[in-house]
Amino acid sequence: MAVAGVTSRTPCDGIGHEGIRGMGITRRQGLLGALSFAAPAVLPVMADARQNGTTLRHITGNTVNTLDPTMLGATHESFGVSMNVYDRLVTFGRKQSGSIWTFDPDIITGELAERYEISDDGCTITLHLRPDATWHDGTPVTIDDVKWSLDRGVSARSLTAPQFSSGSLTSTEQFRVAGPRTIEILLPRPDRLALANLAMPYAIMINSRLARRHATPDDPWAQQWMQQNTAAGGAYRVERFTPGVNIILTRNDAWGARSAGTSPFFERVISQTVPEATTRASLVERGDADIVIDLEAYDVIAMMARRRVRINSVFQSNCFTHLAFDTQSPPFDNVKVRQAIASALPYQDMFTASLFGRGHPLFDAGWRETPSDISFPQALPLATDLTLARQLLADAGFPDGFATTFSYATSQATTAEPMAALIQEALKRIGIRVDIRKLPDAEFNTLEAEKRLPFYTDTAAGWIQRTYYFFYLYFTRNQRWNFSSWNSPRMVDLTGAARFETDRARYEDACRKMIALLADQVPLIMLWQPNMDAVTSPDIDGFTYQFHRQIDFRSLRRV
Amino acid sequence: MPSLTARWMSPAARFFSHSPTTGIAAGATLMLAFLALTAPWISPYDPLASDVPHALQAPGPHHWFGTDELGRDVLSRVLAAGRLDLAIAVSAVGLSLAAGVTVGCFCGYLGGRLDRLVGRVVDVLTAFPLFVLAMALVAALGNSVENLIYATAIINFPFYIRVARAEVAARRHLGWVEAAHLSGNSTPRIVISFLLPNILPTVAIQASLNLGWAILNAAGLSFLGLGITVPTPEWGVMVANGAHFMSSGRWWLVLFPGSVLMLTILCFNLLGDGLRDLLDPRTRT
Amino acid sequence: MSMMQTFRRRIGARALASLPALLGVIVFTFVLMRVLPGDPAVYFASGPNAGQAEIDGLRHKMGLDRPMPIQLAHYVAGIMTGDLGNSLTTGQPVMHDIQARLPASLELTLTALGLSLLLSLPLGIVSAWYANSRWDQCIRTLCTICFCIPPFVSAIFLIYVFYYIFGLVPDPTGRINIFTPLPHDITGFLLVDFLLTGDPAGWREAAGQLLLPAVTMALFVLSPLTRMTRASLLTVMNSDFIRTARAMGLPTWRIVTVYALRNALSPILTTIGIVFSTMLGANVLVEKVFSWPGVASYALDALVASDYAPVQGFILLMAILFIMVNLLVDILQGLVDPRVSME
Amino acid sequence: MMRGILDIDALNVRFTGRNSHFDALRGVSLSLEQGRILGVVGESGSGKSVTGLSVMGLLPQQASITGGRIRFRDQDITARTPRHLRGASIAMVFQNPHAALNPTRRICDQLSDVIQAHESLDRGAIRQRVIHLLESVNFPDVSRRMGVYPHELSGGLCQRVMIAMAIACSPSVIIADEPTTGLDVLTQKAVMDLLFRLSRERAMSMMLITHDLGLAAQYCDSIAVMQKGTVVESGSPANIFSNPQHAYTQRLIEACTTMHPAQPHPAGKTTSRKRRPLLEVSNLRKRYANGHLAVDDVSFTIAPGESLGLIGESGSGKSTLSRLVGRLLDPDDGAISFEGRSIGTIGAHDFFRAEQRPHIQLVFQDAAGSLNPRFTAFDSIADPVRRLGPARDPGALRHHVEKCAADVGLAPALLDRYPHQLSGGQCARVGIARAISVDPKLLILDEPTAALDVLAQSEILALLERLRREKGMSYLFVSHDLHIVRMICDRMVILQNGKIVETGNCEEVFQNPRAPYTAQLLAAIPHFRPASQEAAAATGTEFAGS
Repeated sequence: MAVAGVTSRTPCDGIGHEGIRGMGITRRQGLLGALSFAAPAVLPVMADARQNGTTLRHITGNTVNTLDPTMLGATHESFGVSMNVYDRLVTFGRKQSGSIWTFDPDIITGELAERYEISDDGCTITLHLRPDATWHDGTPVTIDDVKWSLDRGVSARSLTAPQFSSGSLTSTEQFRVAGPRTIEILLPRPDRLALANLAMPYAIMINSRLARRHATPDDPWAQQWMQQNTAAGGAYRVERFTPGVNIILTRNDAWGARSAGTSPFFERVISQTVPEATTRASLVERGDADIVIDLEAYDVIAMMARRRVRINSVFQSNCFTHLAFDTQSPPFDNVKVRQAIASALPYQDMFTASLFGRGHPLFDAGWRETPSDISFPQALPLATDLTLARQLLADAGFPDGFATTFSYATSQATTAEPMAALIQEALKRIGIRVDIRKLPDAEFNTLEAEKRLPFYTDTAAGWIQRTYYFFYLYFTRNQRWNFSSWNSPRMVDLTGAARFETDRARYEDACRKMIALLADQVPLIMLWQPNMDAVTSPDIDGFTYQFHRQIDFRSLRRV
Repeated sequence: MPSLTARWMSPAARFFSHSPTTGIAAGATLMLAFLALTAPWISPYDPLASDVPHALQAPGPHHWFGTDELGRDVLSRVLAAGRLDLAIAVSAVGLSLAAGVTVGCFCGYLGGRLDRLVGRVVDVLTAFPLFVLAMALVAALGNSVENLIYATAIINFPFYIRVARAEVAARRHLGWVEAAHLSGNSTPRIVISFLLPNILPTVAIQASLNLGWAILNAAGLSFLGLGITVPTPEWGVMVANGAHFMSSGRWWLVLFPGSVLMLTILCFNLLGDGLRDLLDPRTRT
Repeated sequence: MSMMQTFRRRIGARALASLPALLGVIVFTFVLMRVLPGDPAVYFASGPNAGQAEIDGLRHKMGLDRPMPIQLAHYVAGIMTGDLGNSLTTGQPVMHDIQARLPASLELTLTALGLSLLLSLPLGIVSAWYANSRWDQCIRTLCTICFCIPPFVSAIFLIYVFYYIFGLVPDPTGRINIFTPLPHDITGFLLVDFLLTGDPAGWREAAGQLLLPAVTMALFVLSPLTRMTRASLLTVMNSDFIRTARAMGLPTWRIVTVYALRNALSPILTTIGIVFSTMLGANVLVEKVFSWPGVASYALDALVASDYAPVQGFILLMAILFIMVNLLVDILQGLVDPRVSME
Repeated sequence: MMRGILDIDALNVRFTGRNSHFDALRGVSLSLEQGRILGVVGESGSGKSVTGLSVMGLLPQQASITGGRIRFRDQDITARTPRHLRGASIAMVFQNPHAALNPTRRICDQLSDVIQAHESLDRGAIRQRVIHLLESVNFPDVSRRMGVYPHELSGGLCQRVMIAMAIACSPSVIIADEPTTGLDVLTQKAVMDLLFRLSRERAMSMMLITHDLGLAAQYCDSIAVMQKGTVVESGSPANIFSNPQHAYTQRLIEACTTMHPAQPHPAGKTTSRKRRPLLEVSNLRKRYANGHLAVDDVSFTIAPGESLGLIGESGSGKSTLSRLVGRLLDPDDGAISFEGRSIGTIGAHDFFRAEQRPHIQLVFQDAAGSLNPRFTAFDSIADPVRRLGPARDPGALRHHVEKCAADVGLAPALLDRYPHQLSGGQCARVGIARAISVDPKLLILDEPTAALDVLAQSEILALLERLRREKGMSYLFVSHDLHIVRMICDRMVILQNGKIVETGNCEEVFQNPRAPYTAQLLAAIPHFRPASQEAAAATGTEFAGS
């Protein structure tokens, strides 16, 4: 079985990793540093008596803005909540490396579906529902609900339809009820992304009878109603939802009781918005919060030294931070200019200054011509060589350099600012004058989408780690996620060939060529994969890094 | 009765002697201005030069104020930032002062329909929550130094109109203004060479208080990520960024720029108070 | 009474006179939001495969494809019917969001103002009574220093010391501990609602949460209020009628309270009005740091996201509040100073 | 020295600045006897008010008593005047009654406050006392108007309330500090008569502080003349007038007799009404935006070289009229013609370029306030020359300005000073020099001496008289003081509520006033006659009643 991963940036943002973080203030603030020395000594003063063992308090800088993850503009956090509140037909497995759990992109198991089969020609996926699944209101899940949910995905004006199309799921005819608990998904071609798409946050299964009661002629798919209400059957139900402030979830015991189910540990989950990163750090360190996943690197380092919390660090394997060029306009349409810049950057300094080394570098690879494996993102052979850089720049026809701008979004300032300063300084050495622009997120996203930024940094995350798909999404076609607007016929050929290639060796060969081409042409410079640092109370166990980079409360437990 | 004593002292002597705080503030302001002007020559290092291997060093003999996360010398950056911050404050306040006072003077003097119209516009401007307006303006114009100046100037503008208008309206029926008419002065001339010099001291108080406020405003915007872009050193940005490193004990990154920022605002405020005292010893505030 | 009538007419005239200002605010805000860079449709439709169709769809839904004057007309018409549009960041009608969040901002601002007045009035009186003494110098310097600390710095510092180090106050995560049951929503002001529902524990809880943010804001406005109290009192105390009162042998406390303070109140009231309006707008920073679910942080989030409707709604709300506060100040001025109502 | 009810003995008061000090009083000794009225006379800054404040213990912070003693009855109150004495035993009446009353408190409450501060009475008794007090100061319609606020009352009524407060607790001493300053002529007299009557009726001692020697002579039993912080002379009014010892007193008396002549002043006047009028004002009307009709159908003419006096109390419209004629205000109706040409139609804002501008100049009431604080005396005088006069090079300009200064008796050394460095009289001279620097044909004088001390006043009047003779200017002389007008003017116009009530030759009006209002004004003039003073003091009846 070959499954192609749909990679996805979260819909709401152009910044991937950060989500709509621009709204949050992500800076650690403080005044008298001297006092900070005294802090650890007097730290555990107050324990919150009200916090009991089966309630989880989650703190985040961002907000849940809708309960319907398919809504245009849904935030990152909304996906996180929907993963816990709704069921999808299938889900990814998880694996453990050391003490850290991560999702396993190679294993897809049933969630609301008990099991699934893929036909030999790869064109039919048959899914069988769990017999004892119920919705939150206690009514049984029917196959009509599933059909309606899938139809809604391809029909309603939402984020689901474009997502589904990448898995060749485009029309309602493709979803066929084949029995009281069986549905067939018919594909025109054996698309490696189809099944994985059904594990995405967009592929929620909806209590159609409940939802349809709130549908109107203008809004046949009850999209309006579902923003504030749920028609779900997942592990948690929404107890209280105050947009922008908090959301409280309670455990759905029926979910754990169904066949082969395991009940989540926490009876109640409180997810609260605290925009100030400093406060989030203080809360978790003082034991007032159980889990935080969006802290700044310097806070994490300070916390590591104090050893009062448990820090689950894992580099985000499906994510990369990069420098993108506008390859359609001068001077960056000239490959030598891009190569020159790639040779001039102080990668290690940038990595140290931006992330304090908390991540996985994607520069200084050992290979020169061909990568040894096809995992992606992987380190590329980029290294600092000023002589070479000057030579390349001269060859490109810019012996005296040129002037350009370097942009980043406000929400990324903490990591992008040191990087920008170093880039400006480094490029000045080879004669390129860089003007730094910090743009509000909305403006940055607009300019990025309209391909009007000559040189900028951003972070991208794909929901499924498939080498082919990363190249297909990020380096081909004139679309939003081709950050560099790169138009390389060779890359188009390679990805086109790889998409439906079933022979493993030939697929891997194509992937190697794509990686080598990227390393040579540098339409964008991949820098590193930042860490996710999930900071929890010492007694919280079971944190799993998920492809959607939010918390799966179902796997957490207090020990 | 205070006028009795007032008459016995020269204004300058009173200025420096009526309160030692004013004298100190004046001295400190001059010192700050001097440091800002000579910053490029007295800075020990290039404020923009990074030295990542020597990042985050505590204050010591080589770097008196320590180094930041890119290994830049904090002292040099504080000095360079002072230059920029004072320039921002002075030009923003200068701009709004020039424009506001001109408009305010003519409105106050002429009165009538124009005055009412301008009064309305001022009402509209002051009905805005100022900080949010500044945020919106910087967001709309883009966060460059010039735009920060424009935004600060625009939100200060109505206050100068108000002050100038009130001051002029209070004087327009005074004998010497009527006398100026009798002497054959045209209206613009009366406004510019008679009224303007007389209301300037009052405006100067407002300006000196505003200078501090402008710097505070820039710092607040920087905190929200709408301030000056890196790597240009600016106090507000330095405080906001430096605060990151507090929890890990890198206090020098926030302490030095923070103290200088506060000190500067304090000086401007004390100076404004001093000016006010000088002009009206009865209503010191 | 005819005096009451003139009074009422005055208020009516003031309210009427502020209408053009209100209209100006609406138009100005509308235009300002439209010149903001960043296309909200692009921002919100930036899904993985969201193409031009999705962007255009959203743009149409938001009415951004129509000409500006028509958009403005729609907007104004909406305001008339109490419709301020929908927020894209929270997915709620702006009116609903503001209704939900305004009490939080008002409660914080009013508490801060109250705290500040509790401090600044006595300080100002002491300062004026012992003008130019060492006490006076100390108070003035202290106030000036408070004014010089950016509120975000003092907020973080207060949290650091009182929450992180000493744990004296509850965690700075909003209006109430998440585990405390909320009172029935009567006024939206937690302190009031807890009182009405007779829940002293809840009241203490809410007051504890309110303390630090209120103190942060109170410190920031301490300076203007104290200064104005001092200046105004000083002016009054130098005036002839205070000398008369002293010459007539009136007791000191009576001179301070009945004669001096009452007459000094007028400029102090004006300052309170200005300070209140400023606080409502300037508490963006404080609300942000304390995760306070108020309108200012709401507007900031929306601004960064180019979400027009909430920002417009917020500014409109501020303008209305500003006008109302001015009216209130006017009324109070008339009450404290009989000369005002006679104009 | 005789022991009186209040004795001030060799009192020294010093004002201390940070780097300087100034002795306001140097060895002042005064004695106030039971039931008598002591006049303390002197120019502003002579220390007479400081003396009063010292007694009350109300000296400003920066002032302190550095020597001497104040004794009330047998009690030494030098260091501090106990609160139970203030108001109860020694009361004070201040100038400017509007400012001296609490604007936000009803007058009955203010009176109650005073009574409450010293006596424990129940509400009803206090109310009774308040009503009684107000009645005794002839406050009209007491029961209805006792609840009003000070701003709803005229200055005269406010001063009555002030006096009622002063006598509320039946003090034995009243210190009246310039009680009539800022009041109209008619009110002035009424207030002084009231104080005099109360003092006599209640056998209160009174210290009357005034700059007006004539006033003091009229009402006081004895007079002390102060100059620069010392008492230069004291005695009975008759003695002082008949036999002044000190040079300063002599000058005061001289000025006083000029100002209050028993006989018509034989000023050399030239009445020339043969030629066509220089200025002709007809049916002038001006209504302000607030609806107040300030000038109502006023017509008069001024012949070349003639001096016309414009008399009226404050609010009678005389200042408005002078500004209309001076083309600083636009009339609503009526015509102004100058040398036969209409100038009323030229807008005030455009009149600066009219050819008549140099010919019509104005001298303002508040001499110091009419000078730009940022201009030196030289600049002030030179400004109209630069704008209106023929072009002159700097040397010629300097020469011209110095000549104007010499004309008004201003020393050339003073030309480089700023207004705050000049005395009131000097400021007035600069103001006059500025007006005459462009050789106007018509000079409008808007109470040019109202803000000046007696001595300066008489000097300025003499100067104006001389200038008119020398330069042949016409005067429109605005004043509330009949005597001054009589000295300067040929004819006078009497204005009441914006309307002319009487016009005529000065002497005729004086001898035979036709309008009752004019007669009232004439009666209110402080009529100082040293000879008759003794009799008045002895009987104490002549001035009783108001």
